[in-house]
Amino acid sequence: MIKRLLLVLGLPVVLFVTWYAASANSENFYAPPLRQILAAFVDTWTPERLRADVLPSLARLGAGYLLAALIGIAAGVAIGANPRLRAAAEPVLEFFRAVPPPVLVPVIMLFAGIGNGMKVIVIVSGCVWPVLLNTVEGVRATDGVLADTARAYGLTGAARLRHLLLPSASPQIIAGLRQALSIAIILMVISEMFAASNGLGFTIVQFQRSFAIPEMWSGIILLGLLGFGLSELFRLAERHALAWYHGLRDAQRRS
Amino acid sequence: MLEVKGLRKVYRSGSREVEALRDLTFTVAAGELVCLVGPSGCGKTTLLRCIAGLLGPTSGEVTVGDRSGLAIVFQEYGRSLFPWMTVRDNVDLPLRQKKVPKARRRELVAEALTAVGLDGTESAYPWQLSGGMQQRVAIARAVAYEPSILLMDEPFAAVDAQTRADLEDLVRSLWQRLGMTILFVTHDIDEAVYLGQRVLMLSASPTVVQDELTVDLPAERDQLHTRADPRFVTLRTRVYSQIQAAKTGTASGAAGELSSADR
Amino acid sequence: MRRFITGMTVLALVAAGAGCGSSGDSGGGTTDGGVAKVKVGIIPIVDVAPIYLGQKQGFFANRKIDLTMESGQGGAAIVPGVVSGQFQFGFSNITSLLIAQTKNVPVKVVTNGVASTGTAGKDFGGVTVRKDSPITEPADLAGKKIAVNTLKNIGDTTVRESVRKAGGDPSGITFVEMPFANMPAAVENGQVDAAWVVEPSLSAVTAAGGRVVAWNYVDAAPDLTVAAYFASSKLIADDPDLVKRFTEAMNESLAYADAHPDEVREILGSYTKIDPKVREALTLPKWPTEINKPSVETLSKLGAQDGIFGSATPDLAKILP
Amino acid sequence: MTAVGAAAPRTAPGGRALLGLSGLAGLLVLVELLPRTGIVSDSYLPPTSRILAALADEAATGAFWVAVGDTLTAWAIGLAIAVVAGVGAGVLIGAVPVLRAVTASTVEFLRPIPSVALIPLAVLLYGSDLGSTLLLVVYAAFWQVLVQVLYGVADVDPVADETARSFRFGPWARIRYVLWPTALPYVFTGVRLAASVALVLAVTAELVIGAPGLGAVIAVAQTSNAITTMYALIVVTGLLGVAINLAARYAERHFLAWHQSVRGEAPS
Repeated sequence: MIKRLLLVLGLPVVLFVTWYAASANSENFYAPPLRQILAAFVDTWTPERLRADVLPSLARLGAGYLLAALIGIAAGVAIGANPRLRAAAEPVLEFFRAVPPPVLVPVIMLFAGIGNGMKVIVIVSGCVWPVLLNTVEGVRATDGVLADTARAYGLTGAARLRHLLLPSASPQIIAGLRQALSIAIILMVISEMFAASNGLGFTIVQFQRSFAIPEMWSGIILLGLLGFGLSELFRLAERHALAWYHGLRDAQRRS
Repeated sequence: MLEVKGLRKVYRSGSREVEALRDLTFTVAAGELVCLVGPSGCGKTTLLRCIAGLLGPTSGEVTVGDRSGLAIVFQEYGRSLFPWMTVRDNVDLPLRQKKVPKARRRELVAEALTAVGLDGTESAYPWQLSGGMQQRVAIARAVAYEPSILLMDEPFAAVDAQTRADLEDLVRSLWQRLGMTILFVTHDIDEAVYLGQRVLMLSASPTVVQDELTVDLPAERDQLHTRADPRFVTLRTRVYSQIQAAKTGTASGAAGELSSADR
Repeated sequence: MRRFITGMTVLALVAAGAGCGSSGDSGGGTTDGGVAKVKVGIIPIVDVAPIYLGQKQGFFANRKIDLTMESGQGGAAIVPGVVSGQFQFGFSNITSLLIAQTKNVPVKVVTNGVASTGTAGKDFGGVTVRKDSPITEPADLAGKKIAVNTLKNIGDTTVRESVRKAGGDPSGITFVEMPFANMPAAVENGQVDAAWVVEPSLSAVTAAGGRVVAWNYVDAAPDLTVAAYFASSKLIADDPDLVKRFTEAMNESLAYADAHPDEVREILGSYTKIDPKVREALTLPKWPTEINKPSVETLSKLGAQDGIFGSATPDLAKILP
Repeated sequence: MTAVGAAAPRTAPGGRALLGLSGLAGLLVLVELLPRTGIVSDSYLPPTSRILAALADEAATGAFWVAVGDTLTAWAIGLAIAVVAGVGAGVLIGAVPVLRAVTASTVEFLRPIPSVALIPLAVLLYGSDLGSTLLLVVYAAFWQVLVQVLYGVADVDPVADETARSFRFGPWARIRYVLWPTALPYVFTGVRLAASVALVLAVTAELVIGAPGLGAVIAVAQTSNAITTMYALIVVTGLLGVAINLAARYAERHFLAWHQSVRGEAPS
């Protein structure tokens, strides 16, 4: 137990101490001592600040991510289950996926203005592709025997979707959702860097513009914590949702 | 009862045509257990899929009465069970689809699992079970469905010999107890003779019914004595020679299918 | 605990990145046969036309300066580049430089960058509204939603001053940030009540029938100095000769640009993508060589009034030449 | 193999390509018609023909190709650094169990940190130079490679490793003959994922920071109100992305033809 704890915390502690010591006497304007950054962190990220800046960011992130997941899965199932549609849509989808999402920000601003809607659309526009393409792949790869079994036992329409297509595509869908999550965080920040009046990305840029360097660093650290926290949440959710899949894979590997 | 009349199936891909089934006609009486044997690649699976309604015939017709009274067990047990559902849910799902009331469903599931000897595995996932047990789940699912006709597509081709013998006996005992019609497809001649009341022998592709044989072995069969019975040996020899004849007799047709399959 | 590793790795990567970054570029400022390689961080907008024109005219080459322009998105991206020595000189608006000064960022202005024309009705930036807007004069802007390109900077402080001078109360104005290019559409769609735009977006608004209701640069101070070229204190101390040569070349360029508007319109085509027709018609700013110190004092006063410097007050002596 | 399932309409390869082309053509026609019919204002979305004309105009200028070159340079250098660092670190960490145990928590923590968090930092350190772009590209692409390599190393068959040990292979030989061949498909997967991520980050850095490249040109087009040019440039970034994807997949298939059957993409 102690050994495990040592392994988990050992390196982080060493790195932290090294940073702290190495930066203690830093004269560099842009790399202030860690002591200052920590002090700035405590001063900057007060509960009010979190509510005023982090909460709106998270709300937009959540809205955009969920919307992208819904659209991606719905369109992905439709396209994946229809070979002709898939053949027609594939090159177009490949193209849209390859467009770096941030370059769409100026375009989306033209259509959607600068409000929360724009930021949500930006997030959706980037997140939807990995979900969609993975869903298409997952649905397409539905096992033939399983599909026959479902058909022989009269599973059609909604039941087929719910009991066959979605669960059998779920490992791929979740892989897509995982990719989408990191893209969503990136786009949340980027959409706030372009035109915003609150949000985590906005605040960090504001600190940078006003040369409040320790505060800026504290924002970067907060963003890192946020990314880490969300990915841990995702991992928990995935472990629950895909328990059967990991078990199946382990069973296959053993045999 | 099951009636197949003039069944023909041609696969088309592009300009190529492959005739899988040429002209099949046979009937299976209600409550009968009939085995279908034929050389590999003779279109047994195609036939079964046509009967199950998974595939539309090119011409001819299949009469099965009520299709919802039809259940099917595939060879690939690992791929025919829903890996994201427990054993119980796998057996239960088709019943839910049939809108069977909940209490009755619970009864049916429990009975079926008991019948195949899987008590106590309800909450396990299929992949936590051995291959033979997985196939038992698939059989339980079919049995719980209370079908009038049960189609089995080489169900024991992928399990080990000992398990296979057990499962064969299981099928016969379930059949005797529940009195449903069973069409059992296999490439194993011994299995066909051991299980069936009647054996239908198919030719090589394009397929027709080559011959038909009534198995006049006693209804009570067991692995040890039945297989040692001289009558069993005679019957299996006859089936064997017919299959051999089917293979050599239509060798050119088989080659044709091969060349079009490797495109 | 583990949160702090973030920065650590960042530092490690930064070190790694620095290693490869320097291999690609020869460090600026090194003299090569007497010719100094100079990188200038600029924003690719109308305001910096003189430096491109001066480069074309050979004003820099004459003084043994081999000039390269590097574009950054806004002054905040350029100041760090200048401090770290990536750029020898940079272009930034005065308010950003004042903010930097209050944080003791070691930079100092070397010469003027761009100035307002000082003429209401003929300036290169102003507060615009849609043609059917009820807003007709600066005082009407009180309590409205106004777009600016950067919050807490030169735009909002000068717009507030316009409203204040017209007798309105600027405290109720909501400023929203968006790129100039999006403002014409935002004004047209009513996403904002008004927008502070500069050329070429100003031309786009007026072409769509929009009206200018306030000339905030003109209202803030006569002949307001809007932006300036600056260098790091270190460079000014270490290589005064280079700074002198650059300043001279820059001043010559500014004067030349001011005197040759047609050539300015021409050179805009080389580093922006402004439509040629718009280029012909847009209002050019003024490029005097002298910094208008009273106007900088005004900006400092306005900034302090609006609280953009926090509790500090800019020390003009430290930032101006 | 059950040779059935043929009941579903199967489209010939030629037909597939045709359908794909018709899909693309549909998109082009749609973008042409939307502004022309006034459903969408053409000052927001110019018709296809104008975008293509703008694209042709751009392609005729040297500056455009310089920008494409800058973007691809940043992409290539960043990707190369990330791959070398990722593979090196991955093999080292994977081969030494103690190292793996010690770094696991740190890797799990650093990986999800969004690379854009580093934008302000990159700006402060490098201004709007190539260095800024590289910092972001390397950071984002590095994790893709590292994680895949770690998966690959974990996939080493214990029997193969024990066999190698029983023949008294040294650590170096074990890496060379057991670990590396097993991990290779994962390395390729990592490189393929990193290649697209690197492009996204390169363009993002240029767009947001102003470092030279296509992203910066898009920003200039935007500030100049040159909407049509902006669309043309966005199309170019998309095409670059498609090209990089195709090239990566081709390379993977080409080099791993012998391996394809055994590899599975590990979740990243």
